[in-house]
Amino acid sequence: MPVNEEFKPTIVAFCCNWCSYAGADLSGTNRLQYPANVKIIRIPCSCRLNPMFILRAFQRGADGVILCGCHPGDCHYTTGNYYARRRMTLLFSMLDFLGIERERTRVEWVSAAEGAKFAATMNEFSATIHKLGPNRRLEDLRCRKD
Amino acid sequence: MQRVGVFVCWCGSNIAATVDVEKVAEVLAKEPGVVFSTNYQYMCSQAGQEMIQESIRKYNLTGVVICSCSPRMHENTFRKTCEKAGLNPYMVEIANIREQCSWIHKDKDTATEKAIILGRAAIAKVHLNAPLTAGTSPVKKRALVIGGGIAGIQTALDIADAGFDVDIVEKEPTIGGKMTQIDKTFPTLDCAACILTPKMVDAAQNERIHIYSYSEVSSVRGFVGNFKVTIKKKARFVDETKCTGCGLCTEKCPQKKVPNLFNLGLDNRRAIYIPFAQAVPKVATIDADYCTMLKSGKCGVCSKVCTAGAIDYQQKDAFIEQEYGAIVVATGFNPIKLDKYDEFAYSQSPDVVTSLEFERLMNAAGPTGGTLLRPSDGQHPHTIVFVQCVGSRCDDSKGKPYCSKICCMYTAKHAMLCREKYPDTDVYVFYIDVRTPGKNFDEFYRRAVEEYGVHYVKGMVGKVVPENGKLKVQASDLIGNQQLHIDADMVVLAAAIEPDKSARPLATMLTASMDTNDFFTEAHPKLRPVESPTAGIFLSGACQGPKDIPETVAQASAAAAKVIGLLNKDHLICNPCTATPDEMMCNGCSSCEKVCPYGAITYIDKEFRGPNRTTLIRRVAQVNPAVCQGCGACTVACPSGAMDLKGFSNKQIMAEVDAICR
Amino acid sequence: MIDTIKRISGVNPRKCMKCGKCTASCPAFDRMQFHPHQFVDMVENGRIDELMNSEGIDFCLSCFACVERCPRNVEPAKVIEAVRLAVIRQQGGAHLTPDEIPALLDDELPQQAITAAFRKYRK
Amino acid sequence: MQERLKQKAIELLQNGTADRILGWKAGEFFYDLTPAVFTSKEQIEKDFVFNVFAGANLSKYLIAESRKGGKVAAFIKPCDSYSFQQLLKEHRILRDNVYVVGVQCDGMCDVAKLGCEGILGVQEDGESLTVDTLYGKKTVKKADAIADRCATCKSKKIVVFDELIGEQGEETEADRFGEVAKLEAMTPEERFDFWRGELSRCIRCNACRNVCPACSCEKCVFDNANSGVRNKAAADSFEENMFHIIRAFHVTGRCTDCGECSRVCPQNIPLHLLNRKLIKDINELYGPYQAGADMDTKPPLTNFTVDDCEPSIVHERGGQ
Amino acid sequence: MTYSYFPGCTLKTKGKDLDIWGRASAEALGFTLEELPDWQCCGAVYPMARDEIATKLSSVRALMAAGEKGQALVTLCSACHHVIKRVNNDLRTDEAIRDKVARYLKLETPYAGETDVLHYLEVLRDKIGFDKLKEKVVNPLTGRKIGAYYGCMLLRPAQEMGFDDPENPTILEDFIRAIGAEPVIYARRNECCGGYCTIKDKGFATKQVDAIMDNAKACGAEELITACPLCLYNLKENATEGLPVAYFTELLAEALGVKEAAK
Repeated sequence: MPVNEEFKPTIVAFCCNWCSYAGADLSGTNRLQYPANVKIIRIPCSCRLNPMFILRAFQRGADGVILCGCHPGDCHYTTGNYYARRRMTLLFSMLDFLGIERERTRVEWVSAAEGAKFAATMNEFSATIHKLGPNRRLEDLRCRKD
Repeated sequence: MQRVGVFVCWCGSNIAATVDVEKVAEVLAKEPGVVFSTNYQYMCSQAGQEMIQESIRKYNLTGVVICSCSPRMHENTFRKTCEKAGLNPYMVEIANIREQCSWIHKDKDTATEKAIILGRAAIAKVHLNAPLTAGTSPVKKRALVIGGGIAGIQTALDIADAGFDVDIVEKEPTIGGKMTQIDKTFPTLDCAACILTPKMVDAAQNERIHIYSYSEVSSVRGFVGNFKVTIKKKARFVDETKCTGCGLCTEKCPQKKVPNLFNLGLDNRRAIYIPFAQAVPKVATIDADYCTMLKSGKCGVCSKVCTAGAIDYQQKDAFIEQEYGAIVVATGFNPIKLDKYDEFAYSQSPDVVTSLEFERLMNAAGPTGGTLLRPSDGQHPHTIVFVQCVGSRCDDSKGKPYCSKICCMYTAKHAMLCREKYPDTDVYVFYIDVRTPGKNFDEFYRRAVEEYGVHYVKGMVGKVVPENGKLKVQASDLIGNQQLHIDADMVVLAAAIEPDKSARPLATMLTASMDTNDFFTEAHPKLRPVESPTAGIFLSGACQGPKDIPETVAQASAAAAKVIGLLNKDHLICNPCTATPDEMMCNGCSSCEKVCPYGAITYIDKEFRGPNRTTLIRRVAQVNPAVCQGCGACTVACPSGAMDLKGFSNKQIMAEVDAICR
Repeated sequence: MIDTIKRISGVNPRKCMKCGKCTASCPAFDRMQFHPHQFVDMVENGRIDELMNSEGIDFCLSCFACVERCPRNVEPAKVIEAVRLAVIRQQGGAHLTPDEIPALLDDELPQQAITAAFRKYRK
Repeated sequence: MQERLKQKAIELLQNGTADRILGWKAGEFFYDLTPAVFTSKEQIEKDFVFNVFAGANLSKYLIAESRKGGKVAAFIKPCDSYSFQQLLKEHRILRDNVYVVGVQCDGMCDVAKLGCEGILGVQEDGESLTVDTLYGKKTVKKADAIADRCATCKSKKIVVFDELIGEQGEETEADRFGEVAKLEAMTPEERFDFWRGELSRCIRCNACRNVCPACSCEKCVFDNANSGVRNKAAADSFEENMFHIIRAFHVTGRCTDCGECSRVCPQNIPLHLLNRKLIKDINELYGPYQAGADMDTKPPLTNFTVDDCEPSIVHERGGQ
Repeated sequence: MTYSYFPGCTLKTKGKDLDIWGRASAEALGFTLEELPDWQCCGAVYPMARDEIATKLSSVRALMAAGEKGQALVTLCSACHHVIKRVNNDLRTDEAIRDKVARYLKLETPYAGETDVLHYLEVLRDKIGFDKLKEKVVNPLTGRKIGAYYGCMLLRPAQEMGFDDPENPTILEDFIRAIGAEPVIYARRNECCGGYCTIKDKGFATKQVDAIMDNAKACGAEELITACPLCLYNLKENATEGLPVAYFTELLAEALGVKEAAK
């Protein structure tokens, strides 16, 4: 990537349908801004997020992936986010273990009432990814380029 | 390959002002499989919908992508539109280019570019959509109402009236709620008990209504039409079926020093009690915290005097399982605690009271028999100061951010009643704003000022100093630009109201969402005000937000109407986006079963053909689509990827990922 | 000037809901021409000059009753302090000179009072 | 030991306990033992082998063998028994059709650690090994040749069996996580370089997957057109990582840490470290859990507590 | 336990009784107040303006000096406590102020409010415990009806001071109970005494003090205690007909028997 070209990270936000997608809608309704490079994919519940989807996103060029779901205890399906929480913890830990920047992945609980939190989270996450620069390591892991 | 039609909505200027809708339609037209792409001012309008339908017929569309507002707004609208044109409703995908694009971006190029990507993702997904047909599930024709205040009672009566069985679960020993403690109601000044107690009796006598008093909901499973609820009947140490409500025990009990919570601790009752004369059910309850028999095993007076033999010291909490088609939440409100606002000296002087305490002091059944007397010395007060907005309308760090809505009116009522009954009293009301929207409300307030001579002062009280039997009130009069110093006999605080503490754990059980103040959120603030976003959960009364009695009753009946509409159906259309296992790949490992919150997954041993005419018996998962709610937990728990979710399949989500990251 | 006041005070006057609890709490009410809620309102509406020239802006006792009791967390005391500072900085307008001090002192007066007086009344 | 096993195998066939025996026979090289099914006394006498190179985990084969009708007897070492029980827990093996002969194990050897070339044969002789090479005989201490995974063996206990040959063992106190901890202590850059060095050697032979008892899906996601990650051979570098990451994640909470993946890797990639990292995390974050140790404990990924740590712990727990 | 101690200007001169008996009692209670070397006056008034940096520096120096010793900073004078606690809070929460201070003081690592600021009373309540204090009392002040006068500085703004409930504080009452006397609760104990105006407008100060005294008397107080030299001066000098006023440390020393021993 040429240094002079402005880096526009690609960020995929998986949002559960009941809380976080509604929270994202609310931040829109309240006209709270966050960067356009955040694109939301609606899933029924945070527990629907297969780790493979995250890897796929990185494979296809995402620079950051964030999962937003209902707050623990408030899952529309009662327990989904608890499973998601464990799964994501272990996945993030493993990516960290492989030397992938741990800031590239994140989980945030956003309720349907937290439009402001959604926007703030996305601004913050986007800034973090911007600081990290493009995601290279996952791609570089195998091929020695030096 | 699907034949996809793309419809880009302007939403007037809501989208079109920041997204170049024409360009979006143009670019998306070039996506693979797109045979038609257009834009229009209001896709959700009659004309817009007709345009979609025409295009489906004309271009033989097999998939439709609508770039518009959030799917939470109009996904159903557009699904129905397409269904009428012969397209399976699940062949429709929405790209959310309003809430998640035009409304959050200012730069038109950026927003347009993003809208195109969101459109692409939807197109990529719709290519992998499959027509889905919803199944049905039966509806249990019984409703549960949680909370037996005026809201719960009204809802239950209306539902029962329509011919359905209703259970009311009330945590107190009697139904009636806060309204039982209120003396008179605004703006008519009729007696609260006179209009409430007949309704309580109606509820008790209605053969379709069953009241679980002194009970709580302890667990909720299931889903709309098929809730399975466990109700905990707390031990009241009195056999309800035997107790006649004669009240002898409540007179003979030697433990006399129990704060009477019905009168907010302004007087005492016995350890065995009936909250008030018109209680429903009129059954005694033993307060285990104070009963000497329960605490030390010595006494037993109530048991001796009870001719019905109703006292049962061995009684234990009982658990009842019941099935319901719908659940109504009517958990109501409470005034907040005032220890954070001691500039008003609430904890320092008994003559500083809350408005609800003032109701009891005015009430004929209250601690003073209806004569207004100061709690400190039993003297008749001559100067009374009312303070509005105590803990309401605050910065988050200082109290509740919302207006409690009912205080302006009940304070006008209190002030008016004081002046009417005791013309020798001086009454001051310190207000920030007087808020009286409602039928005959402002007229009522004006009467308090004009006819009854209540001193309304625009300003606030800063400090109350109890001294020599007086309450020295220091306040501002903003219109008169002066600081007032009033020697008052009583100060009445209009405490903010907040949702009952039982609401939060209940919301978790019901998976019904709440706002940051613990009020239940409605499915739509304007169009679906009595439904929770969780299907089958309805909201009645102040659990949804501060409300006065007429509004509560109106909402209670509205919730009942919604419940009746639901219970009238024999079957509910299920969500067709359910999990579905690929039997060929299923390992039968039980991982999916373990994470399913609905018990929708079972296993069967199934015979499969192997190579060379052999057969193989394998254990494979089965999903009951009527029970599956489509969360997708199983799909990720499945190690082999045999489990997939219709409507949100692995391939569909990955196609969206690919389109976004492209 | 409005912006200066807002900046150095860190107060957003728009948070005020005009309840008057600050003024109701103020012990120095009688000594001030304008009262705490008016300070907030006048800053919001640009009546800074009037404020700066008013009686008693140096009389705020910094007791923080208005700050503590404001339901909206507006912190009127900070506005008053900012206006007072603006006066001192702009006009060099000290309310107290060292010459005046000895006349005011008695034997028991704590140093604190003098230090405070200097801090509050001059620059 | 080999003779006792042979005798037992013959006995089980003859007394009708089983009609097939799952054991080992020599592969291409004598130290390259591979699983084999025997149906007759003659076959057993001729081919059955058991020695310090019988590392192969037989449990996975029982998924298919237990469904073939009739009864199969299998020799199961302690670490195999964990895999066996894990597969039972997942309803993969039909227990009724298997007769399990637990075999005491004192650790298997790694031929590379003998430090000899031109090896013709090895004799086990108590605590030492006599290696017969092209260049003569040599004696090696068994302890020096023990395979890495056996040096940090988690348990000598056979958790499920119908009968035992040798002694029942106990869970050990061995520290399996030393290497993982060493990696954890590195900076992300160092870890990244480490893994880049290791994973860049992968040739995608699928040996790790094929040998893994947890990787026993009816159809592997990498072979499944609908999974979205199907690939026979890696099309790009990224898919290579995906393969190992996804594989490690798929076996999370199910991997018994038998170490077969690393044993069979022709490129000597320490794949087991990925699994061990996850096991370590699970133990630390959700309480000790050993896959296959029992039939009842809920696997960590299909379980939760309401006060589980948040994923942000990965950022917060510090370290490098 | 040893704490860094910031006496402040007044405690070295007019407010000696607050200081002397505070230190003596500390020894009796088993903690040491180690006076900061070269402390400078805190300024007596907290500079509220966000662009006032220089006036905050002396507090920062004191805070850093305590921090270097790894000790919490204890104060006795209400005004010092108020100023230092709030400056510390500024440095903890306001990045702009933190950076400016670092530039003024040429700090390599900015000071970010790491030092704990404790009032002497907080040490008694949270570190020693009033129960423990009660055990050490040798001359319980039985039968004395004492009103606590809090004033403004200790309590407000509560969000920053975190000292006690600003409208219904109990720490001094608990203290009074611990030394064996009977606390008298009166509403004006947290109302301003007008001390800052005592130089400018004696009449005003008198009006404030009289209201406080009247309220305390009406509620049955026979004497008052305070932690603020200026309040003490004001309550004593400007009251029309006042109650006796003492520093709380004086009574503490009396109850602990320290005062007697000193005689």
